[in-house]
Amino acid sequence: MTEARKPHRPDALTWGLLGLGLFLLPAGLYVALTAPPDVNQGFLVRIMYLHVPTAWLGYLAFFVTFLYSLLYLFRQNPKHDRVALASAEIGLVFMGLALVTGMLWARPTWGVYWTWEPRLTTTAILFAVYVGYFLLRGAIEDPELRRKAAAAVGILGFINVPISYMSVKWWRSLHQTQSIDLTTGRINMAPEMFQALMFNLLIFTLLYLAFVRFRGFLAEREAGGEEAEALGLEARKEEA
Amino acid sequence: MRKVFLLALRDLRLEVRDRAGLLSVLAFFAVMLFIMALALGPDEGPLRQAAPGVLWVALAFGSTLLATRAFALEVEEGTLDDLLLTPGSKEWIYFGKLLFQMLLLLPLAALALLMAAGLFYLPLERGLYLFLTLALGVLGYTSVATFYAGLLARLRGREVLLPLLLFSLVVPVVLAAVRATTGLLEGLPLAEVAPWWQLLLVFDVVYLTASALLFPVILEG
Amino acid sequence: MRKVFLLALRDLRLEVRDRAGLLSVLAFFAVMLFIMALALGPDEGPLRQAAPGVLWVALAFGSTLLATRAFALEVEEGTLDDLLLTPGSKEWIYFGKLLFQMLLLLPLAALALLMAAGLFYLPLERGLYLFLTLALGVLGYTSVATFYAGLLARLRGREVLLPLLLFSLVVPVVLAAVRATTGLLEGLPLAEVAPWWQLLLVFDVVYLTASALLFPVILEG
Amino acid sequence: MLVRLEAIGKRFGRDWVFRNLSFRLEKGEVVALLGPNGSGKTTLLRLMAGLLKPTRGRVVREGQALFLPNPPAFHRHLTAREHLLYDLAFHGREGDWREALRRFRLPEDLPLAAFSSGMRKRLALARLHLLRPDLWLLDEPETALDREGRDLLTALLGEARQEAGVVLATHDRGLALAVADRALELEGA
Amino acid sequence: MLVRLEAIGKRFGRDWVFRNLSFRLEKGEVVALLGPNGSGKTTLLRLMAGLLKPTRGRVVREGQALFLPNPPAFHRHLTAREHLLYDLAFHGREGDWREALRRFRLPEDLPLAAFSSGMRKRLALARLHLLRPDLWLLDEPETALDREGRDLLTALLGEARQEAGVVLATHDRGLALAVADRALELEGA
Ligand code: HEM
Ligand SMILES: Nc1ncnc2c1ncn2[C@@H]1O[C@H](COP(=O)(O)OP(=O)(O)OP(=O)(O)O)[C@@H](O)[C@H]1O
Ligand SMILES: Nc1ncnc2c1ncn2[C@@H]1O[C@H](COP(=O)(O)OP(=O)(O)OP(=O)(O)O)[C@@H](O)[C@H]1O
Ligand SMILES: [Mg+2]
Ligand SMILES: [Mg+2]
Repeated sequence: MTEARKPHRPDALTWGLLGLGLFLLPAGLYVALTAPPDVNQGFLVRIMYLHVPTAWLGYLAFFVTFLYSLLYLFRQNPKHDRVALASAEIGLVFMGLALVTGMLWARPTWGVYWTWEPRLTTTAILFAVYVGYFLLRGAIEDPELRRKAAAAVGILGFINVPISYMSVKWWRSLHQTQSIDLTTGRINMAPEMFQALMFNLLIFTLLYLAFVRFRGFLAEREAGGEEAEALGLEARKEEA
Repeated sequence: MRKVFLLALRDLRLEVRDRAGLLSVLAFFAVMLFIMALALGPDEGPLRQAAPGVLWVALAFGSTLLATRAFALEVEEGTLDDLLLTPGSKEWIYFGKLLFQMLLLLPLAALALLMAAGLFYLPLERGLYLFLTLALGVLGYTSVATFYAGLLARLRGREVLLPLLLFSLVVPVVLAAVRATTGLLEGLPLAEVAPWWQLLLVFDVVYLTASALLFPVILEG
Repeated sequence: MRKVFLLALRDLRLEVRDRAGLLSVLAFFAVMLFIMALALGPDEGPLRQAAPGVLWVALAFGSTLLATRAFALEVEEGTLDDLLLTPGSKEWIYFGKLLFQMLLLLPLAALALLMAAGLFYLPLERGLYLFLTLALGVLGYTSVATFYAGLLARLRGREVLLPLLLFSLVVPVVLAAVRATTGLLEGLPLAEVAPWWQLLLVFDVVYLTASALLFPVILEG
Repeated sequence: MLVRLEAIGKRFGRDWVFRNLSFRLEKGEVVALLGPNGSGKTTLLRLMAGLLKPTRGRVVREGQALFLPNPPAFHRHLTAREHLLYDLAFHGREGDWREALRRFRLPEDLPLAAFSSGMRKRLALARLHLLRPDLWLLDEPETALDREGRDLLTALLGEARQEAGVVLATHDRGLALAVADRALELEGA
Repeated sequence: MLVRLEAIGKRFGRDWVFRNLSFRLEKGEVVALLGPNGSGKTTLLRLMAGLLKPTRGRVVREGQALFLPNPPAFHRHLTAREHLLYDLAFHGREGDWREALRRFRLPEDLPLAAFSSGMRKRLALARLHLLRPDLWLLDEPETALDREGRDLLTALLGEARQEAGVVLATHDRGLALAVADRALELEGA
């Protein structure tokens, strides 16, 4: 593998995105906490400003993984694989957050942390797909096969994103149906709430972009390191 | 094309001669349906309600078993290398193995349906539609199962990864199939069941094309 | 005696290193419970009612898998001959394989019980009794399954009827176990559950002695 | 050129089997692969076949390769005839399987599970004879064969040389001397 | 007397491998079993070991027999050390496995799945060396071994002769001449 240039630190854009995201995070929390309470749910609705953006970013991240997995298979460029990997990792974190916040929300509203309900189940499965993605990566030694196999899972597994999203519609469900329905473009939500939600979504998106770039950079260094280790090991043996 | 049929035929022949896999799948169906019927019975209500779930779990496991075997046999005997060294691209291996499984599973599914009907008091008037549902569901399931079994055939931890990876792709199929089956058994009008079939069909098409395209890539690795 | 432990230990080691069997059984439990919960849920009633059946199907299938593997591994690698050529009589092989499976299955059964409790809303106050039932049932099942796996290993699937015959030996054990489990879960007084335990115990003793006596004979064949 | 190894290295875990090996095989050549136990002969053959990936370097192959492992791998429930027929079909070749079975003295209708080790080896040779690959990669092809079997092998290698290239790993230096044009000797660890 | 075959016949399905064969092995003897492919050498060894039953006649055996198949059979997930330790325990024997591994030049801690074919053969020899059975039944023991490995085999057979009896099936007449006291030649079909 030829490595043209090995960046020793993340570039300015990454730092900028990260800075902006972190800077705006308190503002987002402020907006969320001052948003008007819901008619039914009262102040509990504030979990939404965390729950929904993290879930959506999870979706987005997995979509990016899907795209870059496809790209990798067409171009065979390890860089694409690294982006896919980074995005999957961060998607897993966001999806995990959505699950946790959802469970925290479920306890007061439904009385249980978990039930066998399509949205919850499909979301848990979605989470499992990407756990599997990383286990598979861990199980394969040959780097090329590892990347290809991971790409395959990244592509096939993505089907669970639309399923998770649509599950509330397809199966009669306990979970909230979409208030912002991407399939019809309808928005059923108070404007203030909508604005607050969008603001938080923006912040999380910034953070996501920063994290992906950062993680991609780390992965690149790792890949360089693997190569170096192989060579170093050999050099040592040759000395002996 | 010819190679696909030949491979499926050869695998069928091997399976019929060996009998072990076939029999264990059959035994599994029988024991599973029997025990569940016992646990839920003898009242008709709960039996009927549980039937689609039981049927689908049985089918899902049966096909996982067969999918694993489809490649495990090659690995065990060391003949996978021979397949990999055939000239040309490798999709035909995927389709051959898939066809083999469908040819085995469809009769088995029909059998399982009959057994379930007997044990769980299911009405069979709409048997044909039920079988259609089975076929659609089994195809979706098997297309992914074959793909992953091939991907993992040469890996060490395959038995762990297979259920995990497979399961996440397959639960939606199983869910849709269970819903369609339930709808049919409850006597819903076909128009209400049709969306589930559509969904299943979409799954089938997506999984099949994706797997077929990806399979040669991962086999080369 | 020492050989029995050593054989069980060695098989455990192989199983842990390979992970294939262990994890596929675990994955099987998880997937089975999960899908059944999905198919039958989300209401509590049917879930609870189905729980013993599901648990026992999972256990029965899990132990069949392990029992088959216990010998299939030896046959595949060709090491069964080595076992046959050890000095002395051959019961120890049976007991070693049996012990191996019990050592694996008891924790797995406990785990399955916990999973089932979580997913199927089972009360666990009588957990200890439930586990006793599991242990008795699993022992009965495994003693036959081991015997039959040893037999099959030598016969290479030629005698088709035999496994089916032997399978029918196992159904009564599972039935009794399901009844006992249901009783415990429904909160019946222990006195009403006890007969099932007795029955299970009788099965265990009969199957164990019969299998141990017959095993050396079939291995020599 | 049938196969070219460009400075390849192969590592299992942390141990290198070989670090830097270059090799080139032309049509018409028979090369013996020699070396002590564990020196990497089988590994090298699998690399040439494309069944393993090198850790380093590149393997370039032209034409159809076949690898004969030792012992050969077959489906136990098929008969020799069936196996050859499927092989021919999968490779899209035509060939006279009857003649092949006769030449290698094999029974038609016995399931392969009942074959003796030498009969399996003969079947593997019959398979090569029918499929006529461009690159023959043979791992200890002479073992398990009786005297007649060895003669069949030598004759087959002679035929292979006409239109293909052969790499054969062996511990039998007599055989290597008799059939090979040159030898590639791997060092032990 | 270690093993005695009394007019045995063995049939698979409808085909007799041999119809009437008598044989007797005493302690201190090394007998080579020769014959073309499919003549029944492996079958005969398995009969002597008691792993197969004769269709006709009787096999009488005294003492502990061990059969070494070709290729040897091991559990892929154990290391050489572990395998030898379990073998010793199952046979109720004591032995210096370290010395055995050293003598046959085997790595201690590599799982057997990573062994080359010759390393497996060496491990099989190390196992015999440790278990010291009364009756050694070896199926093509010389294959897969390099030159050093063959020397180890010859030396081991010399030691076996001191206190046990050996029957070895082989196609290598050179080896048979070198180590065997007499030969039993089976005819082909
Ligand atoms: C563990 C439990 C939960 C999980 C796994 C979960 C999962 C998700 C996911 C993946 C989304 C994004 C998809 C979409 O926008 O439609 C979402 C959105 C949402 N969830 Fe949850 N959720 C859980 C619990 C809850 C609870 C208890 C509530 C409130 C009663 C809730 C209310 C919402 C709302 C309002 C949305 C936004 C829908 C929209 O406006 O489009 N969730 N949830
Ligand atoms: N399980 C079986 N079923 C049917 N026939 C068998 C079986 N095992 C062996 N045979 C037949 O018995 C004969 C002898 O086989 P065996 O393996 O003993 O030969 P061998 O002398 O060891 O040959 P080789 O030199 O090739 O190893 C063969 O013709 C074979 O087809
Ligand atoms: N899958 C594997 N994992 C780890 N190491 C391996 C693996 N396969 C082979 N090796 C190691 O690579 C080396 C070469 O093995 P290989 O089988 O190529 O040797 P060989 O030259 O064919 O030996 P033999 O003459 O005994 O057949 C050995 O040291 C072996 O331990
Ligand atoms: Mg080798
Ligand atoms: Mg033989």
